[in-house]
Amino acid sequence: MTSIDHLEQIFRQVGARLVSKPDFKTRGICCSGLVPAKAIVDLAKLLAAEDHTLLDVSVLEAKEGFLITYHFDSFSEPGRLAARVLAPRENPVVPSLHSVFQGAEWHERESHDFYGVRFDGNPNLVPLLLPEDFSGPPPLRKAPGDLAGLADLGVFDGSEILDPSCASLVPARPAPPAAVSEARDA
Amino acid sequence: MNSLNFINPFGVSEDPGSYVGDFYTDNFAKGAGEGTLILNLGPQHPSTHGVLRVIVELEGEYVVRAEPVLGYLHRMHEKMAEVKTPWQYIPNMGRVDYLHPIAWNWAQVGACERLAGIEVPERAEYLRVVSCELNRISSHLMWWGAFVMDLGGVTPILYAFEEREKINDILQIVTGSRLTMSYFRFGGVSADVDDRFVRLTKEFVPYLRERLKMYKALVTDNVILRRRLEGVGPMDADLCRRHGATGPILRAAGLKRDTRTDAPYGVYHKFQYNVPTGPSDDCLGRYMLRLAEIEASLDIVEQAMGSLPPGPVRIDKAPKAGWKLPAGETYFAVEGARGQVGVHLVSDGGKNHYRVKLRAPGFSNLSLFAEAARGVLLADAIAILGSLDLVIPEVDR
Amino acid sequence: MDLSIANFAQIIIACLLVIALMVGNAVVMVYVERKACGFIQRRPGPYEVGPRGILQAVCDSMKLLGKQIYVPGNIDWILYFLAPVLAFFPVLLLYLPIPFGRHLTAMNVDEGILLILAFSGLGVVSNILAGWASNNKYGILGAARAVSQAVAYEIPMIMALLAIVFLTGSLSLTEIVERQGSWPWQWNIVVQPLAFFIYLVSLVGETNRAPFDLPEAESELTAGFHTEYSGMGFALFFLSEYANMLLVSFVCAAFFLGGYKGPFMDGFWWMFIKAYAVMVFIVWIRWTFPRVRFDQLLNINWRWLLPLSILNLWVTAVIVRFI
Amino acid sequence: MIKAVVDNLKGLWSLVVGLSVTGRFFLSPQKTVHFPRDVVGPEILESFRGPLELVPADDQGGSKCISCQMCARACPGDCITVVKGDAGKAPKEYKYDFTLCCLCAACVESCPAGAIRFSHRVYMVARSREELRLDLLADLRERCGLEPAPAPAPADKTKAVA
Repeated sequence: MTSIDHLEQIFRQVGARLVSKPDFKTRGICCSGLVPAKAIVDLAKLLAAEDHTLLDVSVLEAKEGFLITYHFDSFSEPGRLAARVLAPRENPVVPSLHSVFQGAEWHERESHDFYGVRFDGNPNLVPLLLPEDFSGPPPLRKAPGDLAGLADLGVFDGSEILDPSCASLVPARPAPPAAVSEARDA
Repeated sequence: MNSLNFINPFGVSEDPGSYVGDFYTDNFAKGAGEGTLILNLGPQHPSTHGVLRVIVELEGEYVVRAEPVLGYLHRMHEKMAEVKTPWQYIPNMGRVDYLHPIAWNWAQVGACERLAGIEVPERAEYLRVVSCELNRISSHLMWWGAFVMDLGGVTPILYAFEEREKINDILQIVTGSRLTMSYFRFGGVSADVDDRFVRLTKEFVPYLRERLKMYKALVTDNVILRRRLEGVGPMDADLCRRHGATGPILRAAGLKRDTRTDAPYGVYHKFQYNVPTGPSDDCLGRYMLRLAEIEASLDIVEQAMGSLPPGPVRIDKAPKAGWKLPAGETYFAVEGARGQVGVHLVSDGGKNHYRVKLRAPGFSNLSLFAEAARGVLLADAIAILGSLDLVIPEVDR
Repeated sequence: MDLSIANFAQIIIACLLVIALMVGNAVVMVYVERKACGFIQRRPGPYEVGPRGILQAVCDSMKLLGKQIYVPGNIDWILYFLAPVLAFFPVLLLYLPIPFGRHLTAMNVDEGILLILAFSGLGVVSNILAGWASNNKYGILGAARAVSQAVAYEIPMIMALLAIVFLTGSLSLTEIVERQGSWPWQWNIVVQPLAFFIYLVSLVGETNRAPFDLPEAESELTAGFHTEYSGMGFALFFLSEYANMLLVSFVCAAFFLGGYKGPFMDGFWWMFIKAYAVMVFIVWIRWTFPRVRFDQLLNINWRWLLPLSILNLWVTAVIVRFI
Repeated sequence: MIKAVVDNLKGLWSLVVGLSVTGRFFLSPQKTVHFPRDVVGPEILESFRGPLELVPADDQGGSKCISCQMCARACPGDCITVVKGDAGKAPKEYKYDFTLCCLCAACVESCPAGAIRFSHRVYMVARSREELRLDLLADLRERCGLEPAPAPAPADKTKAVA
């Protein structure tokens, strides 16, 4: 049985920096965590062993860099979870999940097309949706002033801070503890 | 034998060197074995449903490797979201997947509603279910025809269109269009149903049940079709898991995974319906499963139309065109005809979306084609491609 | 048969008539096929050109004649242009021994069916040349399929016809028709239903029609061996396809359905009615069934049709010999 | 062996069943509407979304539009241009580019005055892009009979099909 607490435990096991259990009803994910880039493959292996599948890879541009969100879903007990990796704006490199989830190849190629994030270990990192002769920088947001901070976007709303260096990513206002415990019960 | 080259009556210049393929062909050819033939199926090929391109390496008639090449129909829907308000983005959703636009409507509108905490009136929820299920039926009917056409039977698609046109007639009453529908609004739906809608829908359900018998006699029981599909392209649960496949493909592999019941949304929990699984994970299993899903959807439509509650179809203070989303992040998924349709929405509280990521089920479903098509006959590869129920605009977005 | 001037003139006139028949047949069949397909699919088919679209086929052929001949690069020029011609002309010869009446035959050879079977093998040569010469991978695959299919389906076809030949004791088509009566129960189909069935199946296979249209399987090979042909080249392939269809239908009518004999009044019209009935049947199955796979196509032939036809032949031989 | 033979015979029977289905449809009436001779019924056109048109306020070619620009701002395709009149609220110009319109009804639903709606012109034909850049005020005057209508009425023999 995979419960939300168990998933949280997996996040802690691979050295997550931030971990949260948002309300599934409003956020659409039941467990979320920021993990170091080098730990994402370990996390994926653990999740794969727990009968999880990779739904998509979504890249978010923010002031702090590229936040790469991997959405996983379980085949045995439904409940989406988000594993996040923060890559720097300059030379973003993240290990590829291709060895665990072969379906990740295309998601990573798509992210490479549009955000220039390089996925180490992807066997075929050629343009997927953009034309092969597309030159120039990836089609990012034009002005750096457009970018919002992750704290403003509320991505890590109500997260438990495990690595103090990531405290700035969490919005200042603390989430009401009652809501968190409700989500756990639900 | 260039010595035979004595006449060139039409002035076509002869290419002296051997032809070099484009980037993707060359990239694919790097891994080619000795004495194999590299063949480009598409992007303009009769069985690739639009503009999918598949490069295959053939040894005789057998596919050694295959690789789909995407991007011929990429329209930057995700990038467009960054310059559009949520209201302006709704019509885009009908264009992402033209066969099941209502599911995409629901995913986008539902994501915004979850973020803003908007509740939807009950009558609107019922109408959402009815329209979504009718649309799912029409999508499956279209797939049925196109799939049989991939197998060489041209006539069934025109029979499927008879039913599809009836559904389009029904949905046009409320959505105003027959293909790229945008019916959902924040806090409800755009229009209430009239008597004609109710009458046509109630007539349609028994009519289609009757027609499904004809489908069975003409196609499902046909020995040629059965022998073409039996045991072809098995996709077990593990393959689906590694590639993130959802929807009918996964259910045919025996897993009862359906977003409608797993992460309930709308009023699906009020209806008694069957989520079919199985019977087998090959092409025939996927074929039978989709036909069973049509019947399940008919059940839902029948029940929803029978118990349609009165009331408004949109909340009073419905968001207007200039409405701003509150800041935050959410992920909302619905069950489309092809699998889980997901919208990952991030807003910074500004006029436009900050980031929208569209999870197209076809994208993940197509990615397992390369693995499933290894070592099968070319004709089987076409059958596998057809059984994935691809809508290329959705894959490319 | 001595080849006198009169005989020679007769053959020339017959050839001209056959060309007219082939072209006319293609025009009629295009119309019939499109109309039948339309009615099956619950739509009217062609109806804009002429009353009820009857001139559609004429317009189509005009269009084909007027089209630019688009030639791909790096082709083998001689073979590329030879292939459609080679597809068209051997069919001419095949019509010569077909009897339209007791004395209404272009060339009444005693070994008529032998002539037809011998020359019908040439058709596949044109297919392989077309596929090879047009420097196209789909063409090559289509040509390879065409050859193995034609080779396979010729054998049960011959076996099925041989059973009738055993019964009749003659290779002449006129003789075979003469041995049958005017009424349906006097036709060979009654005594040889299995041979008729085998012939019908291999007829579809031999003429590359759906569900056995593997060499030009649209959803797999776009158009197979004639992918790179446009305009007149395509028209000639088209013409020869319908001419082949008509020919095998004539043979079917002569062998199994009493040829020019029919109730009330014998005559060439019976030959045409029967042949076109067979053709409409071929059209009907084309618009009903999906296509078989290539290995299945060969399996049907080698594992079922061939043993069945041999069995049928043995039983016929034993019956003819001892009873 | 016996089983294979029985299977194949059953298979052949399924082919006969298939032929009987298409044969039945061959003989049954057609479902298509032959366009220039027949047209679809009016109840289908009622919900059809053609190009936008202004709702007449009176029979003098006046519109309900108050030039508030809500439609132009709501439009995802930027296909509406409203130029405010010199005096009063009535617009001087209401330009609508049908080539850019996605018929999403954002304008119709955001109009506070209820001044625009979708027309049901299904038989609209244009020979150039220019013809699809419509002037809705002129169109409104035309419909009120102030300007001559260019399109002739459909022929009498055309019959509606439900």
